Amino acid sequence: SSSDPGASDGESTGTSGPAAPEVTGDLTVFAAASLTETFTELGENFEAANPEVSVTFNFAGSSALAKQINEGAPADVFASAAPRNMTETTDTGAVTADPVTFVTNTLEIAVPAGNPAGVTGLADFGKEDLKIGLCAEQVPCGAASKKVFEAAGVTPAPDTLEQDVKAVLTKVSLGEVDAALVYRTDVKAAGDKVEGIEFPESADAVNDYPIAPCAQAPNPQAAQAFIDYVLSQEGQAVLTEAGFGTP
Amino acid sequence: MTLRAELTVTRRSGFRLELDLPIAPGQVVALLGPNGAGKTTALRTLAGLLPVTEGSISLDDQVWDRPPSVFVAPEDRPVGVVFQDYLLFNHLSAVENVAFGLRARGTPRHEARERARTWLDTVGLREHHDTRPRRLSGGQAQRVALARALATDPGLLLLDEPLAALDASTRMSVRAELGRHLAAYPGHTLLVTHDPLDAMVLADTLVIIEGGRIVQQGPPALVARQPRTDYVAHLVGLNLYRGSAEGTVVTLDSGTLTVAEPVTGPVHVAFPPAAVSLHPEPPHGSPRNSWPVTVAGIEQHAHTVRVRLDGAPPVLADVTPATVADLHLAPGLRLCATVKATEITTYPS
Amino acid sequence: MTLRAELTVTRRSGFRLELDLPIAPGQVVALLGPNGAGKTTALRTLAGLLPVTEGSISLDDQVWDRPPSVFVAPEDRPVGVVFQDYLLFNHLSAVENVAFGLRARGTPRHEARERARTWLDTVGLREHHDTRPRRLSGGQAQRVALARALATDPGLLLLDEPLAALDASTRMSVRAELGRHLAAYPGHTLLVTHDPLDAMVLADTLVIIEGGRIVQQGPPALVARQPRTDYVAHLVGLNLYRGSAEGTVVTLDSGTLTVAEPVTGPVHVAFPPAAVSLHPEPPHGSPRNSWPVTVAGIEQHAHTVRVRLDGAPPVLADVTPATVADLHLAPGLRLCATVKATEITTYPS
Amino acid sequence: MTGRARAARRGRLPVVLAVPALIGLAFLIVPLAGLLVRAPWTSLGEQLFSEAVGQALLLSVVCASLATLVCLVLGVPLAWLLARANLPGRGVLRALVTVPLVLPPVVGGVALLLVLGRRGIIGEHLDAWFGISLPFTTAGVVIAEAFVAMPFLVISVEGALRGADPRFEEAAATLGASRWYTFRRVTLPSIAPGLVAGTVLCWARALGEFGATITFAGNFPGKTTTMPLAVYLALETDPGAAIVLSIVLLLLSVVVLVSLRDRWISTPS
Amino acid sequence: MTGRARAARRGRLPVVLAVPALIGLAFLIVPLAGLLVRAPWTSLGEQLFSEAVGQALLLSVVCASLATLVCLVLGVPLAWLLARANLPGRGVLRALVTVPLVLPPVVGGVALLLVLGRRGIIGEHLDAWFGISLPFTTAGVVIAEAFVAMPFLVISVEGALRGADPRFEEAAATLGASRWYTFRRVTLPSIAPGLVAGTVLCWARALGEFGATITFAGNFPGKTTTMPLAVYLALETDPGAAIVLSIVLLLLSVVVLVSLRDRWISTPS
Ligand SMILES: Nc1ncnc2c1ncn2[C@@H]1O[C@H](COP(=O)(O)OP(=O)(O)OP(=O)(O)O)[C@@H](O)[C@H]1O
Ligand SMILES: Nc1ncnc2c1ncn2[C@@H]1O[C@H](COP(=O)(O)OP(=O)(O)OP(=O)(O)O)[C@@H](O)[C@H]1O
Ligand SMILES: [Mg+2]
Ligand SMILES: [Mg+2]
Repeated sequence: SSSDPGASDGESTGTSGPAAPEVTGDLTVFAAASLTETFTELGENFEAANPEVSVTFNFAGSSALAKQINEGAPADVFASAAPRNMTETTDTGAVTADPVTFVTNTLEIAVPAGNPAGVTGLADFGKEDLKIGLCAEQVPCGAASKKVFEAAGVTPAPDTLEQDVKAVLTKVSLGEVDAALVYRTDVKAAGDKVEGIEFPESADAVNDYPIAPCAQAPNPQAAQAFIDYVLSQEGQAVLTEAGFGTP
Repeated sequence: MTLRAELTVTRRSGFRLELDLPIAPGQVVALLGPNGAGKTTALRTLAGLLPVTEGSISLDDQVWDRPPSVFVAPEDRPVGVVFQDYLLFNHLSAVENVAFGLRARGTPRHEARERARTWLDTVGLREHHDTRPRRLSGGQAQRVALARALATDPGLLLLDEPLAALDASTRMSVRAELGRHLAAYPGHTLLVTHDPLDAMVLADTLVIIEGGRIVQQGPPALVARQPRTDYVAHLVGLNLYRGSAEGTVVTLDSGTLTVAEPVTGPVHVAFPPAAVSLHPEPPHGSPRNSWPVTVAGIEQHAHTVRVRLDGAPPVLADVTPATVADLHLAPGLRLCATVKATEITTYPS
Repeated sequence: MTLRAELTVTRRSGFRLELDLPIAPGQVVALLGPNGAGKTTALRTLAGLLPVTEGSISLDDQVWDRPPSVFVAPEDRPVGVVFQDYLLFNHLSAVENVAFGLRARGTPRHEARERARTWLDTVGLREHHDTRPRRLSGGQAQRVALARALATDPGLLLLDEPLAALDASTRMSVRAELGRHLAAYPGHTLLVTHDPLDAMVLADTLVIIEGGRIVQQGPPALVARQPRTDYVAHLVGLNLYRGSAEGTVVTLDSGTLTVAEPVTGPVHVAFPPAAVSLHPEPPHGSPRNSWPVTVAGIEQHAHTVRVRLDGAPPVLADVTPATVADLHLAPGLRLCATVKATEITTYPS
Repeated sequence: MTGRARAARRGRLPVVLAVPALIGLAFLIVPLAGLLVRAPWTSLGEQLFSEAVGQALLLSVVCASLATLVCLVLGVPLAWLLARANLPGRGVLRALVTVPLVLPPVVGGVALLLVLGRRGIIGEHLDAWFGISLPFTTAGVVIAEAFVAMPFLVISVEGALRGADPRFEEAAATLGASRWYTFRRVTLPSIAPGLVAGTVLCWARALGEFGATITFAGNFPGKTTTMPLAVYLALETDPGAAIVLSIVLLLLSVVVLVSLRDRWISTPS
Repeated sequence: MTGRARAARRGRLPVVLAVPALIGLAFLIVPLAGLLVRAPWTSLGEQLFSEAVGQALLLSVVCASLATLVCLVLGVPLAWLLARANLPGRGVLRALVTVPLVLPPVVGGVALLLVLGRRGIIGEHLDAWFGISLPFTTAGVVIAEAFVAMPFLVISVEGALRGADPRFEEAAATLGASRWYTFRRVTLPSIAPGLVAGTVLCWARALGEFGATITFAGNFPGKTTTMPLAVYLALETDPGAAIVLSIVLLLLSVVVLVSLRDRWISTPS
């Protein structure tokens, strides 16, 4: 169980990282909702480093963002929580550059504080008498869950297949389910209401977060500069702090 | 089982009604008065749709309304109301409207409809049993409203101009029907009307209100004999008798009258004081009725003089002041009264 | 500018109205008939609220309704309607109700209200300008409805029992006011009423319908003289004259009459045929009016006989068959007709 | 021109009303047309006849109808209470009843969990005493939908009640009808159009409910996966399929509404 | 006992109505109470007075009110058309108008994008000819909210119109009032309670709108981030804060509804 709240936030005040000359104007970043906290911080840091730039975020579900970009939304950067949504945009040509994976995320078992059902590992997910929450297969965490269960040879008996991780997490934190599979980052964000249990099979299902500039980005220089910043050491530090893995 | 209403009602418009009205069981009280006098207000108060401001309403020892603490809800008062604007239920057919009160009081469906049908037949709507109120003519709708109020056999009947929309001949027959019903009816009745004939024929007592206050009350004959105001004199000018008819001859308690329309059995006969001619000598001519009378009293009203005459039957006559001078009318004078048969209205009682 | 209506309307209930009705400008036609005869249906058709099934309605050369192609919407017909159930706008005050038609036709707000106020004063509602209809008594509401219909000065006035809810004295004064207005009014008027007096006083032509069909029509005097059915005879039994009054004496076109109520100027006088007594010799007594007449015709109705009499003025008398035998009534017979002054109703015309 | 057509001419529309009405109509219908145009019609067949879709459709209709029933049973009396009874603080009550409309449905679901969940204020006892657990059950779906949809019914029925003429209820009272009899036989029939409108709103809202349902009842095929949930999941993987599913849902509701409403509603003549 | 209290006794409730009414009330209000009880009140202050929250609140109220205005202008005539005009296929039209209720809001947002987006059927031309682009603007928020909320207004106003007595409109016509004048001066005032109910539903629905807004207008703080979007984001990071934000939204709507409705609604006497 590795849920020790580091309690240390944006300590990375190391400004003026890479010499990104002459980045000015407005920068619009479409980012997955799960990046809300980290990207907000990255944005502030980026603005501090480039006083001429003003960063605006549009946080929403990756699939909604992909649709918006495909319909001609004025985005500069698209940071998706799953490669599939990124592919939607590259398929239509709304994103032409090759996407780069900037972070990864792995699964963890989440149990309510105190672990009332005494869950210890993936095997418990097969127990009928426990309330089990999983993500639906259609969403990335569900697809990843499927992989780890296959790897572990466990047939889960879920009571619900949620449409996003947050919905699962809500149920864990309210004690409605005894165990769920969610991302490490989510366990971290949920604070002391939820405990995380790591398990070895999680390595079999690593979720990549791709990022790319948009084809019709109004401000391509700033877009590239921002992507560079995210990929820079400083940017990665913020992301790892929140529980993300490095690619 | 007397209904007593001694009450004051104040409306937000500033209108104030003061009423002191006892109604004995079986009694029919007619409430008369000009528009806006407070007749409908009085009815609503008795029905429980408007709480009294002061005073009380009680039926025998059961108090219906006495501020500040007692109030019996309308549905718990045994009343039947004909509203001035009918308020028929638009989504129910005529029969269902009439059966409503019976059904609400627990009569089985079939029986309620049977009785409702009988009532509709009584008021002459045999062909409109299943018609919705919106598809009825004004007069038809009013008769449904009347049937609805009567069908539950309520202890207190409140009728707000129940015959106003009827045509002359329907009105005659419905009035007779209503009269028959009320005569056999043990409950209390309050009848609002603008038609003096309705009032005189149907009621035992007249109550005349103006501006929210009672200006006169009493039995029709007494009020007609001694009207306190010109308004009342004008309103209740009617000679009314009960008698027993045999062809065109009606035998009264004292005297007989010849009428135009042949009838048989107990009847009401009525004619206005203006229809009575007075002659020093019995004249020859068309009037079928002619009998000796003695002047008992003379009262001057706006432009006419009302003469009270004793005789068989006693009678009221309205004449002009010129006639008074011409015939030297004075109490004690003996005259001959004539009334044309065609002037006399008769209806079965 | 004659209004012509030759139409058939069929209602879903199976009721069928056939009407052939011309109304000349300035003419007032009274539509009479029993409940459910189709009076309201006729009015609604003329107002454009009910399309005709066959036939047409036209004002002069302007066609209002002729299936299958022509239909002028109600708002484009210059009509003014008093509905049997008033249909006042509940969210507007009395003044706003009356001003509604003027405002809708573009009269400036201030002027519209001014005229509405005048109209309300005319119908005796000076104190109720700002009252909402729900807070008016039945008779007050009806007068607002009348004022509302008259205020727009429409080319075709359609009045559905406009005086039915009024008390006797208000009715008298409103009727007189309405009569004055209609006399000076260049438009067409159709008046539905159950009161023969209203009809005879206000109308130039009577149209009597029964069961959706016209049973008789013509000028009041003519219809009264030669009623085709007992119903009509009963309905329009009224002697009606115009004349000029001076105190209690009214000078007619031929002859004079004495009335009870002193008036001055042009008046209507009316009394029922039943009020006329016939005598072989002039009798002495209370009747103030007595004049020689000659029998012109005799008609038997249900239980009475209507006698047409020539004289100054000519007059109708209802007598019993017994009188006919008694007086040996036959055309050409000379008699003396008497009418009591108190039997005669007068109203300014 | 027939009689009907002439009557229609009588009803010819004033431009100042017809123009915004038509714009409004276009505003609501054109986006639907857009969906229809862009839908991947080729994959329609297989989407439409898959067992999962049938299951979700059935569950949607059943749950929405049950939720509407619950709303009618509880909501109509509540509307009556708000419109007719002389309660103190009625304005605040009315506003509180409106509030679940404003609540983001997901938060509504959380609120339901807080109260009826396994550890919820009431749910705890339900679980301990009766062994009843509502989340993750079809009953939970009905409850979530009812919670979200009921305000629509209450507010529109209350509006209809306010607009109804209370004098007919008075007339019923003078005929000896109890409040309850009057309510059934006079009040309800006289507000029929408003009641139908409220019921339609309620049913449609329940049918489209997503956030509170997934939060409170979860998503398990055949048990709690209603059409909107299926649509959301499809949106993640195959937006085209999601559109097709939405269209199926739309068609279903159009069919139900057209067939039911014309039976219930007869224009007053 | 005062006159008022006596009148209240007249209005005493039949149990068979009062019991379900109270259950219904509890059903709607207890979950809200649950939210209140479990909300992390300690962090309330800082949440409440942050600039972002203020911005989102203001934007929510402004957009919801504008959307309601749009709905009134377009929806009331549309309701009138559906209720009064003799259109062929009116039943189908009515059902079509109801449909956006059933559409999952996100799909509604997609539909709006398909039509009004920069590449949309109409949006393309708007962009090319006038340089107008609606998505991702505050105007877009208003449009998305109006699209989702309008059916509520239309259906409930239509219900009210159906319930209104058309004879008053006839009376107005005989007084020479055009259809439009009649509509303004007679029809609308006579359905006031239904109109208010529809407006409240519409405003509340617009205020709580989330799915269509985030899809069509995006989530740009100060421009398109309304309270429900803020709540959604807060759910991602701090569920407690999300609840607090929801409560703020609720309080706001209660305050607005209580203050407005009591001014607009006077019980008919
Ligand atoms: N709901 C009300 N609120 C306030 N005042 C009212 C209300 N209804 C009637 N009034 C007023 O009270 C007075 C009496 O009205 P009421 O209806 O009792 O008269 P009415 O005698 O029935 O007259 P009518 O013969 O015209 O029916 C009138 O002046 C009227 O304006
Ligand atoms: N909306 C309607 N639909 C179908 N039939 C109707 C409708 N209104 C009235 N009728 C029927 O048409 C006939 C004529 O009704 P109408 O209202 O014209 O009578 P009326 O002469 O005005 O009678 P009243 O003196 O009672 O007002 C009646 O038999 C009535 O039942
Ligand atoms: Mg009255
Ligand atoms: Mg009529």
